Amino acid sequence: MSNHLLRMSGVNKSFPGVKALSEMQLDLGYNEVLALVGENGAGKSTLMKLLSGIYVPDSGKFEIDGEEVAIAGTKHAQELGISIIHQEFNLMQDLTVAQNIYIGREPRLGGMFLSERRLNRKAAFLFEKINIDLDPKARVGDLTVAKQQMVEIAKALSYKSRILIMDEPTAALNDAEVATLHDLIRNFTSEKTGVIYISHRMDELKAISNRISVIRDGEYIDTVNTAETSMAEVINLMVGREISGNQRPEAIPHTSDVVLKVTGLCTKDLLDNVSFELRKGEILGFAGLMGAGRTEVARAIVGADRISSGSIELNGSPVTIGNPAIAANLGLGYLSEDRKHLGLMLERDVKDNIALSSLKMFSRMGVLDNRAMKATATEYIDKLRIKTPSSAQAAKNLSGGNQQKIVIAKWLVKDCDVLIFDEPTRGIDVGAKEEIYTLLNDLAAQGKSIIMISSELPEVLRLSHRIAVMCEGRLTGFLSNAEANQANIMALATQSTEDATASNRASAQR
Amino acid sequence: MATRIRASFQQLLAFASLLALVVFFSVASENFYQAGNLSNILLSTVVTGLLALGTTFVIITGGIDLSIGTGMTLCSVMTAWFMTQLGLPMILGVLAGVAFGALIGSVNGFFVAVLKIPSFIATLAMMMVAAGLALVISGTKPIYTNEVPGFQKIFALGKSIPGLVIPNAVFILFAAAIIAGLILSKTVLGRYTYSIGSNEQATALSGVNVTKWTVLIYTLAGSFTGLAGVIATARLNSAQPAGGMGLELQAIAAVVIGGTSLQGGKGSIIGTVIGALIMSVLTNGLTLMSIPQEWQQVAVGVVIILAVYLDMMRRKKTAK
Amino acid sequence: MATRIRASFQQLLAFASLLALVVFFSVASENFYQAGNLSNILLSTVVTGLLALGTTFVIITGGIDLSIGTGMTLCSVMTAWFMTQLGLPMILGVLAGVAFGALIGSVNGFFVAVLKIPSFIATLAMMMVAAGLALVISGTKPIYTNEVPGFQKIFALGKSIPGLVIPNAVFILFAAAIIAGLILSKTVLGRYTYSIGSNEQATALSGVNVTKWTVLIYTLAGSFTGLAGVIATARLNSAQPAGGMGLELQAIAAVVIGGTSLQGGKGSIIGTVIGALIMSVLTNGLTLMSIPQEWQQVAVGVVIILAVYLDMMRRKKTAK
Amino acid sequence: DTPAATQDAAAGKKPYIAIVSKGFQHQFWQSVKQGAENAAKEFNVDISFEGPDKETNVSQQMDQLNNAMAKNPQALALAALDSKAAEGVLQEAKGKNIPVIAFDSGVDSTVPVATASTDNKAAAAEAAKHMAELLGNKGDIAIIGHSQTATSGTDRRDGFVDYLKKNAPDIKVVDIQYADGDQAKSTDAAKAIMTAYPNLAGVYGTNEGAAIGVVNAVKEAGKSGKLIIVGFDSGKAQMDAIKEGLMSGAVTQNPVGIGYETVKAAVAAIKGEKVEKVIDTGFYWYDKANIADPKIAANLYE
Ligand SMILES: Nc1ncnc2c1ncn2[C@@H]1O[C@H](COP(=O)(O)OP(=O)(O)OP(=O)(O)O)[C@@H](O)[C@H]1O
Ligand SMILES: Nc1ncnc2c1ncn2[C@@H]1O[C@H](COP(=O)(O)OP(=O)(O)OP(=O)(O)O)[C@@H](O)[C@H]1O
Ligand SMILES: [Mg+2]
Ligand SMILES: [Mg+2]
Repeated sequence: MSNHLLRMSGVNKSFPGVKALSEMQLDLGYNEVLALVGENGAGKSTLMKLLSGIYVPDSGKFEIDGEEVAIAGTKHAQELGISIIHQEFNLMQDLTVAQNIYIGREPRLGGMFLSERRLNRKAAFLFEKINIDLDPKARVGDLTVAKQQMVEIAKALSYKSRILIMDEPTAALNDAEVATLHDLIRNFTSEKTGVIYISHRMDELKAISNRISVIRDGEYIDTVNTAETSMAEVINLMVGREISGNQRPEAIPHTSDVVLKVTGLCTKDLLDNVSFELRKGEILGFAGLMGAGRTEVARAIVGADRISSGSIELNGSPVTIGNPAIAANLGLGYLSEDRKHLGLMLERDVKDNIALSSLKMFSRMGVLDNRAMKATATEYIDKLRIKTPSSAQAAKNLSGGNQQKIVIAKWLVKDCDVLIFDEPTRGIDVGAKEEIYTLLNDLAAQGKSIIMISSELPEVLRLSHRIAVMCEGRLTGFLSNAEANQANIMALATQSTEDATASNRASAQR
Repeated sequence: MATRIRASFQQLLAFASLLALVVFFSVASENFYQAGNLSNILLSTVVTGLLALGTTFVIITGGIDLSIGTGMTLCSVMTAWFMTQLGLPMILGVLAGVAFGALIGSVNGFFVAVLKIPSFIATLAMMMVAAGLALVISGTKPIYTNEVPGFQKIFALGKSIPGLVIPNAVFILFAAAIIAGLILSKTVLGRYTYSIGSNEQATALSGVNVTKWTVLIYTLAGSFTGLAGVIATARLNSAQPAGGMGLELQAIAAVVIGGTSLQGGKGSIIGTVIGALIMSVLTNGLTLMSIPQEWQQVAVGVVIILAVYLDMMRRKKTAK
Repeated sequence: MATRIRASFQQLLAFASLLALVVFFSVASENFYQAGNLSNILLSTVVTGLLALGTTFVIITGGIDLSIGTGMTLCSVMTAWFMTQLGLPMILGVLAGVAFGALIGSVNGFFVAVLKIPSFIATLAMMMVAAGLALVISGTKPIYTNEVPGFQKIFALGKSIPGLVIPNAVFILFAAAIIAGLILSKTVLGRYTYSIGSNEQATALSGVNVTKWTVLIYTLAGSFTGLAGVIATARLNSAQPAGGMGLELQAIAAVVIGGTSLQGGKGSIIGTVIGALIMSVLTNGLTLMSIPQEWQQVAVGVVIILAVYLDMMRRKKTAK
Repeated sequence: DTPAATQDAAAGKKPYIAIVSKGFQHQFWQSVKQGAENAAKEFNVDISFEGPDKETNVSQQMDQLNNAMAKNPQALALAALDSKAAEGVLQEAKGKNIPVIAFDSGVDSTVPVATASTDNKAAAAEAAKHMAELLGNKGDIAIIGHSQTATSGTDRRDGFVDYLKKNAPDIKVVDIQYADGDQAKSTDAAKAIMTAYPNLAGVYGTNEGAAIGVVNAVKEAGKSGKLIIVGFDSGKAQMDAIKEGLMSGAVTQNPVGIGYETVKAAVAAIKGEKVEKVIDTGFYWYDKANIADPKIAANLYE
């Protein structure tokens, strides 16, 4: 028997105008978690799509247990024991969680008939076994991004596969969920199985992987043993340069003007009396567990969702924001956490996506200035180091991280006074993250105000002047950067209603 | 559980729309709420209803089927042709008619799933081809089936349940609806119908043979078209080779009024049945009120908008 | 640059389809390739072509407009009514006709964008309402405009360019196509048309007032319907209050043959013009070949499938 | 000889006559076509026969007219949906010396050299006359029309209604609904009217589809024999209904004759012979009593 579960070599793959992989190689051992890292657009997802039968390689050799295989399609890959969690969701929004997980493998009552009861029981059993909190009967479309990610994970684990590929499974998860996922992975790995794990979150590589393979610009760089290597070295291999910076920002002086004042914001579903102020030049971080309502706050402020009560003041004067267009006119921009559904026009080119919010800027009397649009797009492609053959490439052909950069560029082009970034670095590599942090800092320094929602606590701590913490639709506290740390943020983020009412009662009695 | 309750509540409310119309017309015209007239309404629902059943599947996959109107006409011609020219016994003729519908559906499915032609355009082309073939095969003449003993009685106008004025065609519609409902909610085919409509790519990536199932779904839909053709032939005791065009829009309207989303992924058979009934109650009621026909068209248009809008408002409320 | 070349290559190939048909019919019928007949073809393209122009916008937003056929009829009736009953001078009558089309479009837009009713169902309802109103307003009789001096000549059959047998209506179509093309490719409205079709939610969250722009897009589309109504009136020197139903499917077929995707987000005006020409060349050529009419229908259906399929194959190749 | 005919003789081809009718899908038009083809064979000419999908589709007919002209016919035969709309093409034909023959309800223009037609209004009045007789000049009746805009539809309605107004004022037309000549739609409409007016004494259907729809409605409602039904055109189902006594009778035109006479006149015109300005192809009332009469039977089609 071979000592490699999976081995590939000499893999090439080109797209029109892009050589995504050249002479790529990789090997995965038994009972191993192999981390695969690289900058945005390095070719990680492409490699995994070759492995799971979605793309056909131009050339290359694939071996499983030392035997050469030619992967003929997704179904064949499944039969070979390969299952994959894609970087982008592949879920049926209208079906339930259980229906999604067992699509194509439904328990039947003989012949064509389905047994919904057995299906739900099977799913419930699976969730119990892998210790995930999901309702088998919930409609997937009603779930948050994080819960949907959990569905994807459960689905991948439900296959009795030997090679599990996870393409940025944690991009939408917070630390607690990441820990759960790591437990799942540890339970999964055995003498017969292995995991390929793609992530841009360097901190978790240490925790989960045995070895780390680094690729850059479609080429294989090196594989290192995790235990023997520092993250700085990995990053160096990845981006080919040092990444500096771990400074934490100072608080913004209280004398700075209040730009945005939100008072008593409530929504029918979740938000309960959310009030806060945002000062000029301030970066206000929003922390909280999945489903705490941070996204909902953002959507309510820009008018994407209806509010049931509460008021918003902009620069001291009350405003009514019925839809995001009004918000944008008032200089209030919102970058959504779900780039595929709510952020990008996948079929349109990079230029159109970047210019979408600012067409007024690029037009005179309704007539567009395409040249100016192109110039601006090119400028941001350089500035954010977006990896694309040209500004005329369709957004869908870009790697996930580069797509995210387009969405960010869109809001940087539009000159807003208040920007709400919801998970802005989702899927962005460490190097580019630093660049985006610098950009955000620059914006704040120019006097723009920023709300930054992030599930990565280090990121929140790294950037925010002040941190607002939410739990179950309520704001449970504010921390200045100086006083904030992971522990006290988590404490506030888990202060559920009972605790709060208890403490309220206590304070009322006092 | 919660979703199931919510779903049936919604249908209850669509049903309320229908009831509201019934009450309105009962008040507006004394002749409306009478056994004979209600049976008329049911009978006039049968063909559109059957077409709507089939197309519900197609619409839930996110597709559309414009070929059902003239496809029904072609099936009607074929049924009559099988029985009279080919001399098939009645029951075989009926089966052949249904099978021919399935064939039309499978060709549609082939275009959509294998050749990846958008369903709108594939079925639009089929609409034209079917209209032409119906005329070609019949020699542009009606084909009469009154020589086929019992055909009209068994498949359309006979009243099998003593004491009830409801003709057999209506029972066939309801039986077909029940079967369609079971297929949609209880079988693998039904599940994949929803799944493909929700996210075709994801379904394919999950290892479901989307091409095969899409062809099957269109084939199933086509067999309802075939059945509609059979019933239409039996009712008129003849196949009328011209016409049928326009029926597809009525059927689609019924499906959408019944709450099935044209985006795909959502829908139900009971909704479609209610939608079809709303359409025929409307036509019948307005005629009973002697509203001039040009105003009837206006009224139907307005009611369609209203029905769909109210349905949407309710959904929003119940979804909250 | 590369994409631009690729895009024009695609259109070149769609154009090649058209040329292939022209060559085929020229060989098959000596009467085909003659100035007079080519001018007939162009003239018979005008109304469908204008309708297709407007609906291209709607389809690129991911919507559909079924109301253009009978909507055109209603606009025709209104134009004639404005000129003869209201006594408006010709040019005002024409403008009022176009404006009425815009009004129909804006109502569609309101239903779709404000009330969020699926465009298929909103415009299906409008289709019925318009058909009814055209009959109501005209009293079910044609309204003749031969008392309006110069109307037919200027807006339809006059030949303004000496030596050319091409009637004015054709020039109006081409002028409208150029304007539509410019709007689609060079203006903010055009860009939002694509954006909304690509991802409506993302467009809205990008701070674009999707509701407003959708209404505007439908209004623009409606004004092409209005113009089509005006030209139809001028050509026949009368408004024919019945009919128009079915034209919408022809127009949509032209748009899709021209490479515009019903999923939204993609499409071009030049494609639509070529698509419309393919449809009318086909009808004309088959008639000249004296193919029986029922077979013509079959042939048109087959050609639609072929044209769309070949177009898709080419796209795939050029995309590779 | 007309110039067109000379050209043709030189080319050594059969003369070609383009026929543009009001429809092609329905039995009536197919019978006209049949008659035209019979004549074409007899006189050794080529013909083409075309009509719009629906009798409301005026612009489609205009395109067909243009296409017909593009084929350089030696003669043109036309049943115009709208005479005024067709005037331009008629003038073009006149300019090119192509003789025009009008048929069916005729063409309201000076261009046609002959018209082979039936007077729809007079034919409808004949139906009304029989209806009035059968009802004893009183009672409520309804009409199922096939079109509220096409002239064949409006003439058959108006001729009927006008006759009753003048000659049987006690017969009241309580409702008129239109069902595009579609049998199923006509059936549903007739049933609804019968429900709304339980005392209805008679129904008139203005074409084959409408008449059969009425017959179906009466059958389905179990009111066979309780209503007087008169119809228009023929067709197997209608003839059966008349034989069985379900229907009192119907008026038939002579579609085969129309087609035949049209081509015959066109051939004469091409040859430069004199043609009669008006060729009345006539109409007949037929009922159970005279349906087998050879003179009548010749005008009926199955
Ligand atoms: N379908 C496609 N057509 C054209 N180019 C593509 C396509 N898919 C990927 N690419 C290109 O291939 C390169 C590698 O992309 P890939 O998605 O594999 O990157 P990645 O390493 O997963 O990046 P990220 O970390 O951003 O997810 C990128 O330059 C991308 O633009
Ligand atoms: N489309 C939806 N339909 C129904 N409920 C939803 C929807 N989106 C979110 N929710 C619910 O709203 C609540 C708040 O979700 P929200 O996305 O605002 O949380 P968040 O703090 O941003 O967390 P996340 O990290 O998941 O983005 C959750 O309980 C979730 O279940
Ligand atoms: Mg990736
Ligand atoms: Mg969120």
